[in-house]
Amino acid sequence: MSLWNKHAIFEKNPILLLIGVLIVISIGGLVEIAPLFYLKSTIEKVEGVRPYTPLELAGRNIYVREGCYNCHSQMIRALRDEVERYGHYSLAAESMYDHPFQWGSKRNGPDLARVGNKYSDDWHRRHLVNPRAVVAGSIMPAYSWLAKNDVDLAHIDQHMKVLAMEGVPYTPEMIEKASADAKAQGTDDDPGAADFMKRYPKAQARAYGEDKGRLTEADALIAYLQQLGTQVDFKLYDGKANLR
Amino acid sequence: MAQTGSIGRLPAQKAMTFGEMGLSVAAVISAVLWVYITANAWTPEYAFHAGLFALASVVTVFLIVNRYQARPAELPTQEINGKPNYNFGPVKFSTIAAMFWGIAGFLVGLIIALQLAYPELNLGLPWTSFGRLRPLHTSAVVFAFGGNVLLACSFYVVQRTCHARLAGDLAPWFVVLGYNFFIVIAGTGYLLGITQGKEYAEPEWYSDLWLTIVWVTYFIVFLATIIKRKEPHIYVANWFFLAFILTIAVLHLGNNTTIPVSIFSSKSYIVWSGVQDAMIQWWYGHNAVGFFLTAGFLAIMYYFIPKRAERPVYSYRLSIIHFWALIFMYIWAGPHHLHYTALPDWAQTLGMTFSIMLWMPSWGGMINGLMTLSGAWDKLRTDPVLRMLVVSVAFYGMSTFEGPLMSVKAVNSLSHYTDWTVGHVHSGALGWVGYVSFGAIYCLVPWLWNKPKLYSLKLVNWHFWISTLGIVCYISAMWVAGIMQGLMWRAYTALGFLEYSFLETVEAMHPFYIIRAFGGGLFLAGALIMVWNLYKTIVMPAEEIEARITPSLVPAE
Amino acid sequence: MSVKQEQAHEIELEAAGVDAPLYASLQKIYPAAVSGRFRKIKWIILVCTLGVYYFLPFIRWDRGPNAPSQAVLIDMDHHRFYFFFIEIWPQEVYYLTGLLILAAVTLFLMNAIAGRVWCGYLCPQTVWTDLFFAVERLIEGDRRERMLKAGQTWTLETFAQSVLKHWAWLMIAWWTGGAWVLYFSDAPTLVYQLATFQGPFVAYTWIAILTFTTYFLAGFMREQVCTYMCPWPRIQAALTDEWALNVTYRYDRGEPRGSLKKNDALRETGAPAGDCIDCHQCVYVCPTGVDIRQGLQIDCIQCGLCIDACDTVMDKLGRPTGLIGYDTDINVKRREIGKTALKPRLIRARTLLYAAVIAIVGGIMIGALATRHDSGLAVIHDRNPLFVRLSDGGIRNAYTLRLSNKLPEDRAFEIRVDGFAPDDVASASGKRADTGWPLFTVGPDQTLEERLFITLSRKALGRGHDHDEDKRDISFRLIDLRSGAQVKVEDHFIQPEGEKR
Amino acid sequence: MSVTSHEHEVDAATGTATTGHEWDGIRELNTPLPKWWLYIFYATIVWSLGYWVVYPAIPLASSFTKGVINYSSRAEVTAEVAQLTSARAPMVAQLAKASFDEIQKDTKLLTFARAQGKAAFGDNCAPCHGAGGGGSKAFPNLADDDWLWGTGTLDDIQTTLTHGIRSTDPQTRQGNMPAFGDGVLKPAEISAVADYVRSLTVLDVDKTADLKLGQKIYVENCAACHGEDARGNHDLGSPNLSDQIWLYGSDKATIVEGITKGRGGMMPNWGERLDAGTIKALAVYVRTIGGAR
Repeated sequence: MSLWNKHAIFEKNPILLLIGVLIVISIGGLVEIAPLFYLKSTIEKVEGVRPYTPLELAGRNIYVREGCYNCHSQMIRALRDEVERYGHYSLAAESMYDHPFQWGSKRNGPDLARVGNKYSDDWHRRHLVNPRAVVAGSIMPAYSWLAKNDVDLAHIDQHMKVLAMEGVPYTPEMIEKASADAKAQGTDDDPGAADFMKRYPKAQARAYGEDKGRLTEADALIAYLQQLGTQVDFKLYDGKANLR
Repeated sequence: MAQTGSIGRLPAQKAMTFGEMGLSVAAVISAVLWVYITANAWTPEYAFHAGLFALASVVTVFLIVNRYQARPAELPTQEINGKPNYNFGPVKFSTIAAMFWGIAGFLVGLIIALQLAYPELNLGLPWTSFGRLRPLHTSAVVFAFGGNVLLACSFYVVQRTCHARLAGDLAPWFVVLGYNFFIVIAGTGYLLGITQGKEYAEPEWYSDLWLTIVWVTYFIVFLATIIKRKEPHIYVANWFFLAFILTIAVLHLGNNTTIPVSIFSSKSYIVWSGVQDAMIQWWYGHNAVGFFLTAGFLAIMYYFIPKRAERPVYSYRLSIIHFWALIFMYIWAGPHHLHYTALPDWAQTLGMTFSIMLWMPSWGGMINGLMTLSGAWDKLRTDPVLRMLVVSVAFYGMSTFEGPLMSVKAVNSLSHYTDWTVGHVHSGALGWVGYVSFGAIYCLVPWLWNKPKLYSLKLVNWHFWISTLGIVCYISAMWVAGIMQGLMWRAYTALGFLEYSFLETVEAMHPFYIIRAFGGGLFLAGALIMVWNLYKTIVMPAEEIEARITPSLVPAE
Repeated sequence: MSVKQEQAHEIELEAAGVDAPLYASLQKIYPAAVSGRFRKIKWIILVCTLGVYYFLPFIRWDRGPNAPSQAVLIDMDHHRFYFFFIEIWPQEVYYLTGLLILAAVTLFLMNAIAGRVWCGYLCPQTVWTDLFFAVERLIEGDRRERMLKAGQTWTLETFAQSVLKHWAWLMIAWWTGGAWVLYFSDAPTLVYQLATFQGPFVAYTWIAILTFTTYFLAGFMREQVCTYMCPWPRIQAALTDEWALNVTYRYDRGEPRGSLKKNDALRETGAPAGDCIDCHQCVYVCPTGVDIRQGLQIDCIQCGLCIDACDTVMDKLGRPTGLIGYDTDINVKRREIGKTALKPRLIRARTLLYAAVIAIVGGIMIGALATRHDSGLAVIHDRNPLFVRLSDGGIRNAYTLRLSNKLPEDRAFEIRVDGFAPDDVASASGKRADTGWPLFTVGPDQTLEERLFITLSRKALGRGHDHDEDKRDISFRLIDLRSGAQVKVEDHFIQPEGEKR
Repeated sequence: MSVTSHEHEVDAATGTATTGHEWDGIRELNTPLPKWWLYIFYATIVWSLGYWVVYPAIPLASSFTKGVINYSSRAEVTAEVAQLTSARAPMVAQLAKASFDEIQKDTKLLTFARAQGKAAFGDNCAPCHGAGGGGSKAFPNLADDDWLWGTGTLDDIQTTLTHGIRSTDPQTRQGNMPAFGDGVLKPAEISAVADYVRSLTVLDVDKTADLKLGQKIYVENCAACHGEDARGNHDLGSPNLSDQIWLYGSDKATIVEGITKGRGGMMPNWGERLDAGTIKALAVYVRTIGGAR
């Protein structure tokens, strides 16, 4: 009897076929995914990566909501031209608190992995409101409503709680002070700023927008953008130890 | 429809089935729950969705009761005069839904293509901006159009090739209606800014949960139909359908493991993060291609090509080998979307090598599809529907050659992030998925509505010629654009510095985006012709269509 | 399923040959030599296409001292593509899209007229395979001899012939790969470098790859590429309609076929007898081994060699030629029902449509080439800072310009700013033309990156400007000082929001 | 097992037997696999196996197979960037030797200097002065026309870059704004002089301000460094108080703070860290940002 006949077992018994398929499709996923959770080399040892501040988190949610990842990657590949154009190649550690990751898959616009502090707040604000007012050849949509809408921080502590459950190191204090911290970060010389900076070292606290009295969605988004790629202290990063 | 009056006057033997009763109760509970959520939702957008769920639950109860009142005491029999009493209602619904979503999806595709050429077309409104419309386009064509084609074809094919009526009474209807309700929730969600931010898995937690329920039902209906089959062996198309349904379920669960912020919030956070999330996302993303758009549509090919060409399938053995090899290897290919990224090198290596090994298993399907036509090659000249099916397989062959090529790290370093990928995807989407779907629907509609033939083969021809031109424009523009973009990004001056700013590469894309939009427009035009043709086929009485069919191809002198 | 049924099924499978080998080994085809009209056409096309391919890189084209003097050159290092008088820069690669569309539609048109004419005559796979067949025939003899040798054990002679054949094939393949790389570098120089082993590694790699693929595809894969692997034949077959000319065996005339004697005998009795004498010449000459008399087939590449073979036989028999010929499906059908054949219709909706598309795309391309600017200007406004406050309270905007000079000579340009009257426009180098506008000189076939500053004094800030707007539209005009040719680019001048003074 | 009740169909067109099954009219041929297909499939598998041996591939319990050539995409890009840097090195050396005049005249050298300067600026200067040199509070804008030290000539910029300002370099530029709040001036006097200084640049001044007192205090305490006309002194690094450019801000509180506590920002001496060629390149680049035009 040839091997071909054996296959009839699957053709006659749907449950066996099902089990066969299940086994066959499980292998690849298991081999590729499971080690990423247990191999220590997957996420590099770095200094400086911290969870997003409440304001940045709110900004990030706007980034996700507007589908920015459809046109902008946040992943500088280990290729010479990308490293020269955008900066140090992205590390896995830099997105370890990203739920979900926003590496992207298409560059209709440039990579944003290290856009933080590259342009001024003013530029970002004008660019968001009308990209072609500052970059004539841009094809980005105008996001004028971001500067008009107040950012929704009502439940930001709830958001942080869920993220804490998923492993982001938010302390109970951070969660408790969430809305005060958001205000402290987005206002010039806020009395709570020093306290805030203790919780989120190297965060940037300042008024991100023109309208000092309120926090808009644009402010939150700019706060998020301005820290992108700035957290890791590359002076302390050992590239050779993290080849993998 | 028979008037049966109120429940009180029903014949004694008529009673609600377990399914009718159970589903009604579930729908009532669901309605109460969603009304409560609507009242307490944190955002108006979520309140709108919760309201839709509540409304749908109420409508479900109404429909079940209505149907119960209208139906005779006996449920439809499994067989009539020894022949299976096929259940084609859900198939018909999905067929029409497929065309509806297809047009919607192609149209949104055209709009976003034009937006890239003329950004003013974003109109400055949140719900018309590219970032929200692009997921709408991809989901509308992949999940709404493709999904409904798969539902229609799988429910049709499994019945015919098992020689058995579809399992379940309400369940098949629950699947098609529930699936389309999922589409509505997902689609409106994108426009309102409700998204998980994961490509091709954008719907939020509550849509995902809903889809899980629908999909499990789909799986059970399909499997139960196979189990009660009258044929000793399971036909190859059903292997592929089964693998597709099962694997999509696994992928969906793996990539949508989220924790909602609150039951009153549409927002959730996926439990995976960073590099692991990236890997799981592309494990999902690539296999959405591999199982939704490949295995599922190969199943369609395995039924409709031999059926239409009236030829036996080329090779049973090739079916076996390429089936197992395909489903085994596809799963591994995900990391080729993450070459040179922060994903460890070893995973990239696995992704690339398995993509290369996938080449021949993919081509196994192409060979089986094309060689099935040996001996019936002349039919291509006279049957434009067969023509579409054959061209789709040819495109499948091209895409599955291009795919492994682009998974090679050296090529990928150039092609990734560029429009080459977009061109590649569309040679698969327009050429393979689009044409095989069109071919299958052109076959299905006359069969389902009991018409001798399509209203007009000439219009099918027009559809074919116009859309091929469209595909040619689309793909050539995107190939050249992508390669040029990649070359410009990595171009260095003689002094050893980057030559082009990013903006210059954006500006250089303009002419390509116009040509692409033109190609997409032609493709949409073809589909509109198809809709007209199908509409006429459905509404025109069979005798009139009979009379329309010219007796011979030989023209008058 | 019961045990009995099970057993029956196994028997069934065995009877079906499931114990047959895993794979079907290649059925080797030994095409015979043939001569005739189509063979002649094929020879001519073979010589022309291969001639162009092998020798085109050596054609020189004088572009002056600053540009390469190779007529057709893809200069990857400098990102230029040269085609005789045309020079394409990376931003202009969209011409290539036009070419691709033209190529595709031309193929569609060819197809609408004469089916798979591309496959039969022009496809590289066909051309090289044809050449390899010719070599094989020359060395090992015609069909019969080759078939005979294939069955025998090696002799010194057959071994030597085989070595010779493969060596010749490899030489052709190697030369094919060699010609390929010549398109990417100055051909004579590269040939010298390659010969002296000083060529770049990548060139040797490409030569190796193409040598291997040519040798493998034309020497071994042959018709299998067309039957199984290439998607284009499938698309072509699907594109062919009932009016397209295809290689067709005329049943009505040929059938019932029979040996010469048998059919002659039949004819004498008045019984129907066809012209086909079943000599199999059409099958012997076929490069894909099909029997055209079985009608349309998946593997037929429509090269027309069977027509030549049959015509030769018919000539010998003194019967009219054309038992196999190019004909349309319409006529096949008409003949079946006893009607007369129609003349092929070249002008139909499809051919007209394709011709129109070709004309339009071609026209656009020619138009674009004719009006192509020989200079270019790209402007990028500074993003950080968006504008600069000057000590007198005025505002300055800075721009990065890239000027391209697409001519092979030094050129001087000035840049003018339209839209409003700034107080000062200056470049980083500070050079100015006689008109006072900034002056730039760009080297031959080069680009120049330069900075430009536009200043608006405090007083002028509100001049001619709507105060609510924080930007003004301006345009830059790049003017060639000698020819006066202009290129215009739109951009903005940005000032602080709500600046009223 | 020699008797079979089923006749096996052989397909007429291909001469191949079917498997004997039929589903809704569809039958299957039992054609063997195409040889070329199987062999190419094998070839891809063999190639992949080879690739796994050469490159990192298989995850293990605590590590993964590294491959025989010890490949890493990160190591590769690091090497490539280093290679590029060394390829640019000769030009950098040439820059170091050339005078600014020579650089300005040599198009190639100038282009190189600007490109190299731009890259070096991003790495070293942008953190304080901003990616485009726009500066921020306490960090001078390098794109405007007002310079604290020197007049923004290439030589001036080179000096500042090499030796820094208030740095540890012995030749560094020195000069501090003293803290007048430490017993020199009373708060009311500081307020008055702040109002006076603001009035020089047409900034809104409170109507009750005593500008006369302010002027008197200015002449006595400030004019020595900032000049009688308040135009500052480029040798001392004292800013021009009569223009529209304010390093720390022009609101009164900021000015009062500056007078009270003093000012004295620090710029590192890059001569210690960067080679001469790169410093020249930086000077050339800073000029093209717009400084001192």
